[in-house]
Amino acid sequence: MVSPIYIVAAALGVGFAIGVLGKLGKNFSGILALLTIGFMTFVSSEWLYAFYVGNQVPTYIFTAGFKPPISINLLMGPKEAFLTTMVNFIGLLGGIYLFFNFGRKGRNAYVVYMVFLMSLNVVIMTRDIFNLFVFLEISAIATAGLILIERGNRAVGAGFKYIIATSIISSILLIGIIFAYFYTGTLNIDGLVQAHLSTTATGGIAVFLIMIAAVLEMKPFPANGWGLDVYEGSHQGFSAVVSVATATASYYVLYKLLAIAGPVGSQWDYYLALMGAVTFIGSNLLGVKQKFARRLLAYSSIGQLGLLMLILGLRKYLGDNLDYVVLGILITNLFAKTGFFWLAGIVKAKTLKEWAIIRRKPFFLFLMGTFVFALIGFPPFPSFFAKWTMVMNLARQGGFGWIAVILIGSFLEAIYLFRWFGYAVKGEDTYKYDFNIRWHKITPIVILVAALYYAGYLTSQYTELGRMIDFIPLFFVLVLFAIDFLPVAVKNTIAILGMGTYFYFIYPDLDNLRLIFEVIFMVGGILTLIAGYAYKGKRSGFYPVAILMYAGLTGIIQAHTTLEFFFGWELMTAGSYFLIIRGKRSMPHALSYMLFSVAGAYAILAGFGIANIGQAFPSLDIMNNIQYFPNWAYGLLLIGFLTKTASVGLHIWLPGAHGEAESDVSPMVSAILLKAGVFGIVLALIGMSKSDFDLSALAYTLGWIGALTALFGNIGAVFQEDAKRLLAYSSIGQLGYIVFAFAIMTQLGWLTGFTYVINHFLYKAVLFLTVGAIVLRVGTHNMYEMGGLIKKMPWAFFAVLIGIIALSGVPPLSGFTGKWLFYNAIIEKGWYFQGVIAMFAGGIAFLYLYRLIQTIFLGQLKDNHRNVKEISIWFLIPIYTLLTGILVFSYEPQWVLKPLGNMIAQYFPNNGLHWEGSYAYSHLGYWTGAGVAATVSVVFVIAFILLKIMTRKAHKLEQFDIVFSGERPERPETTHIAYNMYAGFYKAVWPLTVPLVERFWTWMSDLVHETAGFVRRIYSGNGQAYMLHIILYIIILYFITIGGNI
Amino acid sequence: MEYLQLGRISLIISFLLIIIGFWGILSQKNIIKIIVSFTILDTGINVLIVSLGYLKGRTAPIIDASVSQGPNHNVLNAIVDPVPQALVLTAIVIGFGVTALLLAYAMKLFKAKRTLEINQFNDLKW
Amino acid sequence: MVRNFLIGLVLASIGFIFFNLYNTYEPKTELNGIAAHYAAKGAEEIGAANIVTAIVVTYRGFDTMGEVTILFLTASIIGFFLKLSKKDEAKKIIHHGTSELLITSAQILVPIIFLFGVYVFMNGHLTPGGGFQGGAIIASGVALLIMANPNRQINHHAILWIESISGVSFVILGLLGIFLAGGFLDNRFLSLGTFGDLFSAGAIPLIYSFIGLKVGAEISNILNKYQKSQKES
Amino acid sequence: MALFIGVLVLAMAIIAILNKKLSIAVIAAGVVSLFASVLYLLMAAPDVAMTEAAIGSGLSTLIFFYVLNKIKRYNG
Repeated sequence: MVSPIYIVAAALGVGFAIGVLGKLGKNFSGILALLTIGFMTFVSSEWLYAFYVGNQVPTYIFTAGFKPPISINLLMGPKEAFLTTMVNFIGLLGGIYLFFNFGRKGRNAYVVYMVFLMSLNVVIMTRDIFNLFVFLEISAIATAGLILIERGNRAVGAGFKYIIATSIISSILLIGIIFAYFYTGTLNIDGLVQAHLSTTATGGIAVFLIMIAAVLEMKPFPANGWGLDVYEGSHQGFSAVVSVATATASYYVLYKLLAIAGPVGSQWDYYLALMGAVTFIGSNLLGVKQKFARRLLAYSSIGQLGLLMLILGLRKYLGDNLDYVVLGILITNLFAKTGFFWLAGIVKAKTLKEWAIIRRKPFFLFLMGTFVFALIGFPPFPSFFAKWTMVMNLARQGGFGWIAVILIGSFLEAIYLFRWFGYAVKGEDTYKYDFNIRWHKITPIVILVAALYYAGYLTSQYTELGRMIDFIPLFFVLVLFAIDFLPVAVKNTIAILGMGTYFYFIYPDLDNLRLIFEVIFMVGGILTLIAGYAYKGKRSGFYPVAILMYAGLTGIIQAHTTLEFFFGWELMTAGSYFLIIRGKRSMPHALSYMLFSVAGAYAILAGFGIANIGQAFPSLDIMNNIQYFPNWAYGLLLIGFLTKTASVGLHIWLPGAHGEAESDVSPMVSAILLKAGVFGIVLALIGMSKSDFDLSALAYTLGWIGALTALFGNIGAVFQEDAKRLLAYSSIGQLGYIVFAFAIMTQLGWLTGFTYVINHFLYKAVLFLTVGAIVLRVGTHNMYEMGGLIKKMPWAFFAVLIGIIALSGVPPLSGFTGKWLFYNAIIEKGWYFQGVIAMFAGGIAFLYLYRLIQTIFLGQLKDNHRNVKEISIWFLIPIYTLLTGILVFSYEPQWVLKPLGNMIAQYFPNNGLHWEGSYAYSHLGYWTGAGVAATVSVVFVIAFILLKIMTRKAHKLEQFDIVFSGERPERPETTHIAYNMYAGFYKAVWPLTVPLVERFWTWMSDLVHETAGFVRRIYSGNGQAYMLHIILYIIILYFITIGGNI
Repeated sequence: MEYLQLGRISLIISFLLIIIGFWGILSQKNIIKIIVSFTILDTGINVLIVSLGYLKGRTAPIIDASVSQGPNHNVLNAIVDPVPQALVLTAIVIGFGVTALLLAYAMKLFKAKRTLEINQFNDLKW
Repeated sequence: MVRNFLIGLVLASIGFIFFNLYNTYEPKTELNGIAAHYAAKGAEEIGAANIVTAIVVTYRGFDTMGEVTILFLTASIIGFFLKLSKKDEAKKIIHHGTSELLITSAQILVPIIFLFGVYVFMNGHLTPGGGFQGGAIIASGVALLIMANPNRQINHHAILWIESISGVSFVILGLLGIFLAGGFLDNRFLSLGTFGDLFSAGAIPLIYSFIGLKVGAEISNILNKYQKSQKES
Repeated sequence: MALFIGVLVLAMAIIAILNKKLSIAVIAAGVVSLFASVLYLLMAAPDVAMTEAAIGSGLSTLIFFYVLNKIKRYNG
């Protein structure tokens, strides 16, 4: 082992020597400096490895040959080894990234950079408080110098503000140190800890001054204008290093000094948590209003610092897991934030909107996506596991308020990061300038991304639960990324084969409940993928994200533990987000989808946290046995799942997201994806049915939510001109029925629910596939721009016809099965009022379903559609396969319903259906699928024949066989019968359709933006004002913590 | 006359110097004046450190004949606390470094905008 | 107005904090903690009469290394801050004739000042003063030189070499402490000698000399940079 | 003695802050350092006194004047 003192000796020795050696050339100095940083990295990582292997004990390094407190000593323990390795590693990559930027400033810049990194190492390792002060000063001075590798006045201003602010902070620290020395006679941190300074009144002030200085180094909101300016104003390559390496060191300083303030659970813990929370929420809130990329990164960095401070303050709750949580957050921030800053340095786009240029080079988009998802805490990145562990521990210890704080702050961060990412993926790219790739700049970023994925895998292996997570589907996703250059047919085949094989291997292990959903997810997925053959070219990026969604879906099915479930849930969210944003005008809808999903996921996370209280092992079965706050736990879980099923109030993302998606994506995200929410609701309701607590109020509320969703969804669908949006609203309504049915919590209710689940999957897939295929042919979503397509697309017509019959619930198709069961269940349960609403909603469904046939297929063929062909065969194959499913389910429902009933009987043994052959009996009556179908078919055939006979003499009209009045309307489409078809009806029901909900969410969003816009005015840009903030912060905190009690 | 002890007086002086330093930092608009205020703040802190290490009636921490061989003297009772003095040496040098850097910044700032008013340098805000 | 009131409030609050500190202040009557150890054992362990020097060079030598680093950093940073263009470099500073008196006295005084500086840091372990003071004195000499003739080219290379070699030697002496004695910057790898001699206290005179040279070179360097920056227009 | 120096130091510090003329402010700050070093001597800290006198009041003030001179040159 190389003693860490050689880090110092090497950096200084080489640094001093470069003064003379530097005459050999600038690049020589640079390479020498890089080699030295490499040596530093080697030393620290060697220690880290020794600790990792496990045969190393923490080692003190004594200087001057005396034991502390006589002399200064350094400590190399596992934490120090990890942090120094990270600092040096980032520093090394940063050195490569900035190599030529430094070069322009002459050889001194290399030396300053090297010494800067060395000082951070010492700051991390030292156990002497004055030594800490000295090396903090070194790092501050070096930073103030390196800020100026960026040209321009902004950097100079930022550097000046930085140095005056840090001077004030270090003055405060110095006063604290000298008083601490005065009272204890030692400068050694361990000695100060033992002296219990804060127990005495006077020592309390010294501790206060030391702690507040350490806190101010963490740039707490709102005394952090200077920090923001540094991140924004200096060269992005260097901002990254300051943002992560300095921040890491500052965190550790706070960690070390917190021991002086008192043991775990002392007052200072609480203050830290409070300041961290204010910073975390405050800076993320202000980030929401930010338009400029660099400044936004600055806000995000400071938010992360606040989070670290908050976590440290919550160490009482986290116990032994503190280090794990910090490690997860820190390592994500280290890699992702650094990479993001460096990416910003390459792309050079100023505003967020200008980042649209990044997708000219898709690989860069991949990098950015990785960073965004890592920062927000999506799997498989370390922050995901850290956040999970944190919430679980907080919930177990009763820190519910802190959970809320952390989740709200994270949500605010998600808002701006996803908005930014949305601009990058889909924003208008009308900018003239481009960005160029230089290898020495891109290589460090790629290394960081690789490290990020690997760190994610490694972090997961460190939790007992994470080790169970199946990474095979994710690996498959990565493979698909790697082969993205292949043509679409090849990738489609590989994707289908992959899913099929996976399904083949896992389905024997599933119980019936899971099998139903797994079949919907995987078989449905394969069927919709078949439609992909209709696409030409490469379809870049489609397959990895589609498979990512399916990986998540199968993940939630296969989950045995809550963590696995949540892991799958988040993967599915990420994948579906990417699928949705692929649509042409999807950017805002994808954003709102993502935000609702993230909020929903946080609700689920909190729900799992509460469910986990008092449990020995967090398997998924704990949902059946929630012991504390069951209403909260189930309520939060249900809210989370309801965001995915787009229940009323949480539905506003759905119409746009589904409507604007690509033709074969709409069925994926509608027919298939929505069922994930249903699966969650089913799991929660199973738990509620088994609970010892009385949870009927929750179920009752859920029932109402379902009924209202059915009503509002269907009313919304009526007034759509866009065929796909119509179907999307219809999905909201149908999901409302499903939620309602499950909320009934009886065997019949659940049978209804499952019938609807299967039905909705079948007909919504058929309808979306068909409409999507038609849209591909005619090039518009608007129904009034279609018409008369029946002749051109008879196969499509038949599919839509069957689909809407099944959907509307009229005999003879399976929709009727559902309706019959539904009314039985409602009557049995006695929820008449809700039942009436649902029935009314069912009536409304006819209004819009009729239009699908009437407007698209009947009427006049449009001029420009004269040459359209039948929809693609690749769409027809899955459509007709699904149609077969509908017919089978309609004529032989008992094939499915009987086993379903048996399965549900596990949970609700009473009052099920009673089967005799194909006759089903409830206590209200009986019904037979085949019988009804046969009867109706006979009636239909008779009616059809009669009609044919009666209209024998009908005269066939050609398309232009009409009389023009000689007037030409301004907007011809307004004369179309389908245009604004239900205008009259609208007058009657508008209060129900006025998007009150949307108005509410708009109001919320405006509120957030305006608050942010108002608060951020404190950052006036005046360095003096920033100093005033710092001093005011100190004073206010003094009065809070110590006040007059002296 | 306990309140007129050297240690107490210089403690008060140091506190007042620090407060004057903060006053200048917060109230002066001119960057040079702000830097001057910083040097006063630094001086105040240095005086504070030394006065905390002062023990009444003792000599400098240099062990010469008068200290070690004095009549009933042992070194422990003869010299003032040497540690704060060592710390102040470091603090002074650090202060000098920071001042030099601040002044270099002041020159850069002046070159950028031909003014030394601190409120003119607010390109970065919000 | 609001601003002034706020500042007044802030200052009053700082005053209040200090008042609390003052109120609880009890002057020390005894050396405690590490100070007691240094006073009692310092001379014997380190061999330096000046306890402050013993602390600065050995006990807390690591801090001192940081201190030297700070000066070094400042000089380096100012180096690339105030870098002149080639054109400006060639310019002369217009000055209104330095008086003969100053030039002459500089010529006489500077060598004496240098000698004094060397004396101060060589005797740091015996008398007040040491590397920093000596270095500052040497730098003052350089300042006097520059002032006497603003256009005088100080031998930049000499400064560079002194700076570099003394810095590296300082680090090497520190490392010798690891190999030959108890740890980094331990002065006891040379004999402690007779207490009170010039060549005593182990490596302290050596280390302090290098520190003095280094500090003198760094500060001269900084002054030189500032002087040169006057050329720029 | 200490009291006298203390009053002088504070008076100089206030002059340094209040005086409009930059050169006077800088000199006053230098004098503050100088008196402080006398104070150090009184408090039995000759090492500190030497350092403060050489660096704090000497070299710092010199650098201040370089900058002031530069600024005057621009303005003049």
